Amino acid sequence: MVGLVAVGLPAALLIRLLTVAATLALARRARTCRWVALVGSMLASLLTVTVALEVIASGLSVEGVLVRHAASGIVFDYAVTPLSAWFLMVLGVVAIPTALYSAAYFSHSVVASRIAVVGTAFNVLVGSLEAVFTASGVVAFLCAWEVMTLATAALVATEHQERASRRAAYLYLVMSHIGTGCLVAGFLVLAGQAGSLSFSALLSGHVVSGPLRDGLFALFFVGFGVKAGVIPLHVWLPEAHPAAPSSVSALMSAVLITAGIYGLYRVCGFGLGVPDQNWALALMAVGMLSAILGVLYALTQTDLKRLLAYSTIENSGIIVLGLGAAMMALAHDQRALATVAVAASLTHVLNHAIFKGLLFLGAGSVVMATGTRQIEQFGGLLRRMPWTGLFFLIGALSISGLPLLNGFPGEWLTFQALLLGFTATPGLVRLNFPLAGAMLALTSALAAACFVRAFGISFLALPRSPAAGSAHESPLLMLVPQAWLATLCVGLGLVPGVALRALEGVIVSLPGLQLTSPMAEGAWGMASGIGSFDHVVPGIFGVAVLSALAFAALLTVRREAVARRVPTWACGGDLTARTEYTATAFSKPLLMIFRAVYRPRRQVDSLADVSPYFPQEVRYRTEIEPTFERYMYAPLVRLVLGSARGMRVLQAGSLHTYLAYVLVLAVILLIWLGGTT
Amino acid sequence: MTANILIFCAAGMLVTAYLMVGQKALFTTIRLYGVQSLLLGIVATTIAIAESRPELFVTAALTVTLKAILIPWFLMRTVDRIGIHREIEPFLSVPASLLVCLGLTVVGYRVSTGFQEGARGVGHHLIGVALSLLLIGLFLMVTRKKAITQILALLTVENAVFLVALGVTSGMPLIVELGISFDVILAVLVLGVLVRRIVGRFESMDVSRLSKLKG
Amino acid sequence: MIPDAFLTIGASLLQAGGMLAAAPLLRTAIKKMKARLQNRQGPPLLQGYYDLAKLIRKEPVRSETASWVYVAGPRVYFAAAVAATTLVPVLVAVAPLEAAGGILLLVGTLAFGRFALATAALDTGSPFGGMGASRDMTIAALAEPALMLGLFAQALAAGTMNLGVLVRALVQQGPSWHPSDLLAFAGLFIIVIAETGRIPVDNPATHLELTMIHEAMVLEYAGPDLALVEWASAVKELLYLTLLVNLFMPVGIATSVETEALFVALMAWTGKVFLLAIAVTVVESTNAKLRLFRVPELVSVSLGLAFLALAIRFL
Amino acid sequence: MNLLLWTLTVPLLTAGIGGLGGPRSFKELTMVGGLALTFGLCLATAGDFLAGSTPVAFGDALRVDGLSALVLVLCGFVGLLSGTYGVGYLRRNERRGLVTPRMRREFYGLIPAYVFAMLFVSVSNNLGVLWIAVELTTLASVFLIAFHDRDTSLEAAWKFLMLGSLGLGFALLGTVLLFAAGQGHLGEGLAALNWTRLVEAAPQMHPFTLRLGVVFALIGYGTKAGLAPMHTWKPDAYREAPSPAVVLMAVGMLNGAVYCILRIHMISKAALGPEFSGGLLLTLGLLSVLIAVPFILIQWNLKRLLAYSSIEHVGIMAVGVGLGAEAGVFGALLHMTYHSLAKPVALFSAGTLAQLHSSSDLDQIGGGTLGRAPVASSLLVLSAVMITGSPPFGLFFSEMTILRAGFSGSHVTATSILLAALVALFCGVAYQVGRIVAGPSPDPAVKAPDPERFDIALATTTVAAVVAVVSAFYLPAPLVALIRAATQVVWGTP
Repeated sequence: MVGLVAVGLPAALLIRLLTVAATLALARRARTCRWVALVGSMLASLLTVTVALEVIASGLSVEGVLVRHAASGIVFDYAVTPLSAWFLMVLGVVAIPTALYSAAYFSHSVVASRIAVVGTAFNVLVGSLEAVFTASGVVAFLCAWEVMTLATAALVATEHQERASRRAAYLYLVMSHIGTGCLVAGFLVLAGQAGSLSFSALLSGHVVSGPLRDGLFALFFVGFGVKAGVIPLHVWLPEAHPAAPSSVSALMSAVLITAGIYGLYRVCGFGLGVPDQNWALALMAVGMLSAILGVLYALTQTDLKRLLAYSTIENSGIIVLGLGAAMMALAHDQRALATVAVAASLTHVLNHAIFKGLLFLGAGSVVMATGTRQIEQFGGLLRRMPWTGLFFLIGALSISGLPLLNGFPGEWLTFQALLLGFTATPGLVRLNFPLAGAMLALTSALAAACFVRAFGISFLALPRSPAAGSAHESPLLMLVPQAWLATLCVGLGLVPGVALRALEGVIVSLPGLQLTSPMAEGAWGMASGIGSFDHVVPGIFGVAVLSALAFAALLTVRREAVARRVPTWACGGDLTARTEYTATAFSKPLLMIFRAVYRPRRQVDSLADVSPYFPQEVRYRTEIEPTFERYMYAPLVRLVLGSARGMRVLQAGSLHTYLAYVLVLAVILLIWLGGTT
Repeated sequence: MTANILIFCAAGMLVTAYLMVGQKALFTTIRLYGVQSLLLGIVATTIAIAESRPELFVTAALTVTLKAILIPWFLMRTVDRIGIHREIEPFLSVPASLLVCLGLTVVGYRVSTGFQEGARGVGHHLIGVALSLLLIGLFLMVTRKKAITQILALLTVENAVFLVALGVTSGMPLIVELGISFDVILAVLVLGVLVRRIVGRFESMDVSRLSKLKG
Repeated sequence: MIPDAFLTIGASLLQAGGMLAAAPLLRTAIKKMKARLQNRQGPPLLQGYYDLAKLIRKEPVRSETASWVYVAGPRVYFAAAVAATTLVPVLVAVAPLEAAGGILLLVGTLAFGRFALATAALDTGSPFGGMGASRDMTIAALAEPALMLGLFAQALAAGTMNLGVLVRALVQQGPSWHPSDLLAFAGLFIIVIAETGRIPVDNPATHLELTMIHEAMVLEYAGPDLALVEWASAVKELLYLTLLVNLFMPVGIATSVETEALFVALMAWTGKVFLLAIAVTVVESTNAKLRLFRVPELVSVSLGLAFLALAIRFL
Repeated sequence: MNLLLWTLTVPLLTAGIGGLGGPRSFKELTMVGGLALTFGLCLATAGDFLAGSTPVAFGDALRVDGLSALVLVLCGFVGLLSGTYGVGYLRRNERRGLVTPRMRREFYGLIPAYVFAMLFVSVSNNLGVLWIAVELTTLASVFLIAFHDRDTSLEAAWKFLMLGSLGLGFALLGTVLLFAAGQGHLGEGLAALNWTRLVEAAPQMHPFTLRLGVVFALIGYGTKAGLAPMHTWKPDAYREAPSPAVVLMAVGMLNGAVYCILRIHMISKAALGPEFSGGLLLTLGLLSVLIAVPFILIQWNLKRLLAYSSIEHVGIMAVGVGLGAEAGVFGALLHMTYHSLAKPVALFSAGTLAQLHSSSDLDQIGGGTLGRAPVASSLLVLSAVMITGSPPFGLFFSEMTILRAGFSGSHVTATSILLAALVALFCGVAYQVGRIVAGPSPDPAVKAPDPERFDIALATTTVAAVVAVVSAFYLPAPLVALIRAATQVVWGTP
């Protein structure tokens, strides 16, 4: 076991390399190629997960060297610290089922024809994520980070015939590169100060101080924030995630954003020394903004995958909020409190990965079955795809943060952190915490609304399109992974203590954190960690709910025998898909209430030939304003391209101008030198 | 005595340059260049005699035969072939050009004061003249539209460089001189060929028309 | 240990049963008082029970377009409401299942029930169900933050999120005539009105599709299914009122399980709940129903009150 | 006759034979064979150096130290590449019947001649000889630029020649001044202009004259290297010249020019410390990187795009040298090496696409080439990834080295600007390449480009790509040794 752990990571990466080679070699034989790529990926992931679990269990980091770059003399070494291990585990938990799912999913549509590229990119993506989580040197990290970006971009551009995909891929590349630029600057300045490239020296916490430190924080915050998809750096996310093949979207939404989170933890949270209060404020503010706006935008989406993408922004916001609370606590030297907050956000990292992965896989099945992503085109799918429907429902319940499922523990802990934070921090700053609490409450309630809509409109009642009417359940190979994730959703919801106990080892490994009292009450319960503020044991309550359910069943079971099925009353007419409540209508009230955020524009043209009171046909279209795209990014792009066009005159084709440049340069330099002896 | 000759010749070269700036007829410009090169030759010879440096005689001879005779002849032949004799309106009017050239001369002289006192009591004049000549040549390249004039301007720059060479050093190593002169001929030949091709294609020597490649 | 467990189970069953039993009475009582205020006779006090009994005996009639979700909806809603009752101290300053969790679990559970019912409402394909679900979720979403802040205000005052511990702490402290109590109470009262679908937010009596919210959601239900929904709603309402009275005026609540203490507690609880019921009635009969898009204003008021309660208590 | 002389003679002979005439296959054979032999000789010479001896000829006028060896090997390599690719290139045109006898003569004559000139540059130990050699590269390349005899190619050639000659004039002046600055310390004769001696004498040189000389020399050789603002000839030349020639320009000539600049820098550093010429290089380098940004963002032609990219890269090298730190110099030389390995792939694949669509204008090529020319397009994408300095490829590491040197040193602002420009450049290149590679193919009825054949040219490209990819992590140890030796040469002198 120990031996395996020692070589686990390099071995996994080696397997990936071989897999990639084989995939490319077998490009011509699509079927074999597909299986090789994905089985290889699963094997490698299994290996990394074992390593991760071992490290979490033992609490001892595994270190080693991956490869040396002879020419530049740069060494790529890795270290699986408990924190890395946690993220590594999250990656594995999602990557393995995703790969299995892809084995069936990639045999369809455009992907099949590009299987070699997609398979390669898939492996490279997962591999680079593993490298990102475990790299212990600047160059290795940046290298992995960039490769990750490129692989993702390739996957997003899989269907590059579609303009949307191309646009998404490009937007993603640009945003990521701005981020990476910040990271490079930040890391290299840090390296310059520390005189070393290894994280252990760089992120020891006392390399920089004063304004430089704040500047670096800003750089890193932007750099990692882009990947974490927090507002206002999120613009790429809702474009890119839907564009990619669904199983890849699952991977992106579940794990890719956590790469950003990991960075925020590693550097902003615990790498630059005791956080400054303003940093914490910045994180909390951005977290709240992302959470609330993310869910609000999700609510109005009619494209299922876009909806999920926006909800990813929301959850990323919740995670960042937790980290922000932790940093605030550290800034006031409230170590126990910080511990609670960290536990909250890391728990949510895991749980979000699971249910978001599940939901995206479900969405993938639906999209494959119906050939569209438009919720308005679905309906009645539960009858045709019972299993997918069930799993999606479980995912929906989880993401709404309802008890007995795994969305609850994360939000529960976050609430603990926020409430305790309110009592623990001094001054006006503390008012952030109840504010954040209210925001979080609103967010989770809206999320519930959002997913009632997503599930109800898509899976219930009558099919809204022929495609939905003729949908078929996906193959077993695609159901098994969903089943596995759904099981995890319920399992981690009922026994949150398991994850939390594992997490405690990770937490104590972080500088400045300490557990005053254990947060996991056995496997079943969670406690607020500080005093007896609060604790919860979903299991016990589950029993209560079940018995109440049984009672309800008993009450009504007597008459079930004579139950009648009748047509739904549709105000006298006959019930068609047209009479159903649409997704757009469902979110209309909230759209109106949050007018200020959405700035909706609606346009109703009723085509009437006889009299306006008897319209033949009414067209209704409404769109919400993409605020950030329109007021933040568009002007920027215009500015850049505009000035670029302006520069054209420099190369206007006249030799005389070119010669003039030389003359001017010469004269300037001569005058600069002057005649001083 | 030597000093006077040197300064006189140098000044002469500068004058030819100014005349080139004020000049429009191609033949005259070419002749002016010839004269300029001749003066350069004289400078070389003077130094050769004054400091009894035989290898400078070679330099002088090369300069005179090449730049004062061969190249002008070749260029005139080219002009004849093409049959275009007048420079078209330059980018900058003559008075303006002259003003700019004055400025450039000042710069050249200012810079030349930085050099250590020349060996032969000519002070920094030679270098001042040479640098001004250089800048003026470049300025000519910038403002003139005809291919031939641009070539002449380029050659003026070349002369300026040689003048500097004579002014600050007692000439470069011979073999280098030879190599350089050889290259200069080659360059001029290539230029000539290119000019022919251009004219053959565009029916004009106006290089300002060569501006299709933008951005 | 074992007797402990049995005690817990017994207490839970008792309390759940009691709440179930009492809930319909409250509803009818409010109906009756309303009627009286409008100079009508109103239904007999036991009407609630009659209705339930009748509904449960009816044959279940369900839409043929609906799936199992439609059937599961009311049952989960009911189960959630009933289970929730075990998290709240009613007569004794102990919540039977306070070992299971506190405020957050309570709120979460009620949200679970709502989720189930709203989803089920979308299953018949009838436009009303969708409309109701949409509106119900909307109002709930707005109400939840206010509700939580209100509860947090009390929780932070007592330094615990567990309702049992919380009430005991309050009893121990005795009445603190702190203004924030009043603010929080006012805030929560508004929320209770909203959550229980009372005028001015919703009108339990109407079946006019333009104004229905909760009713629209359950419009398709009949027979036993409807019975469960109605009963659960009633339980929820009672639960909220109990929560209010015990969090803000825990006078007379039993701290031990002697008979007379329990008797006093029962009297006190009934009295307090009755007072609140009167308040609800008065509000219902003196206000007109708000337009849906005015509701946020009302809710934001309560949010403001709750936040203020927190602020003035701790700054 | 020693190895070094052979290294120079072989390409010259090849040029002679190629220029004369004879059957096509024979010419092809001679060119490829000759250039292969040349590359072999380059390797041998470098090997000699690594073995400890310093190959010299003509009384130290030609001398191979670490720097020379590095540049020599790289030039030899691209010489061979462009030779083999050139064969395929001309064959394609022959198939379309675009090739006149003149073209054949020029092509088979000038390509090896060009290679010869570059090698000559890289081994000359003497300022004067160096100048002559550089002039030769100019003259050799002019007709290659004018090769296609279009209006635009004549225009490009004229601009190149004018700017080039002017630059050389400046370079000559610089040479003269350096010589003058060292008068009395250099001795007489040809040897007076040897680096070795100049560097020794540098401390006693007359500072002002030296400064002036350095400035002029830098402007002069900077023109050849394509440093802004003397870069203006580059895009035109790249667009007009046939791709094999462009590769020689973009790698061989660029390396040669950088070589000259480094030599000048050495002298100036020995006399005035690294700040003076370093500052100049830093400024010009940054200017070059910055000037490349807008023109890549709004570029309309694939080969011009690559021209701006090489302006960018020479800028990066200049910055690396200008940072005034050993790490910077090392990074610059590493950058030079990796650039020489990666750029040919880009230019070759771009050239193939251009030939298939008989134009290198982006609009003419249109979108979705992945469908029409999968190999060339994939290679183009790969090379784009490489030349934008993305990992896991070589230029990433060299850029990292340079940036690190910059951020640890006193030039944080400059380095930040460089970094920002690099990000912008990535976006630009990604956009432009994506624009033609991705997307739906245009209706073949509208435009029917030639089908892609896996001919010798494409094979060469593939080989080059493989070399570039492999070398990203496994640069041959001797090459690394050369780079380190070169760094010693440039930096080592106190």
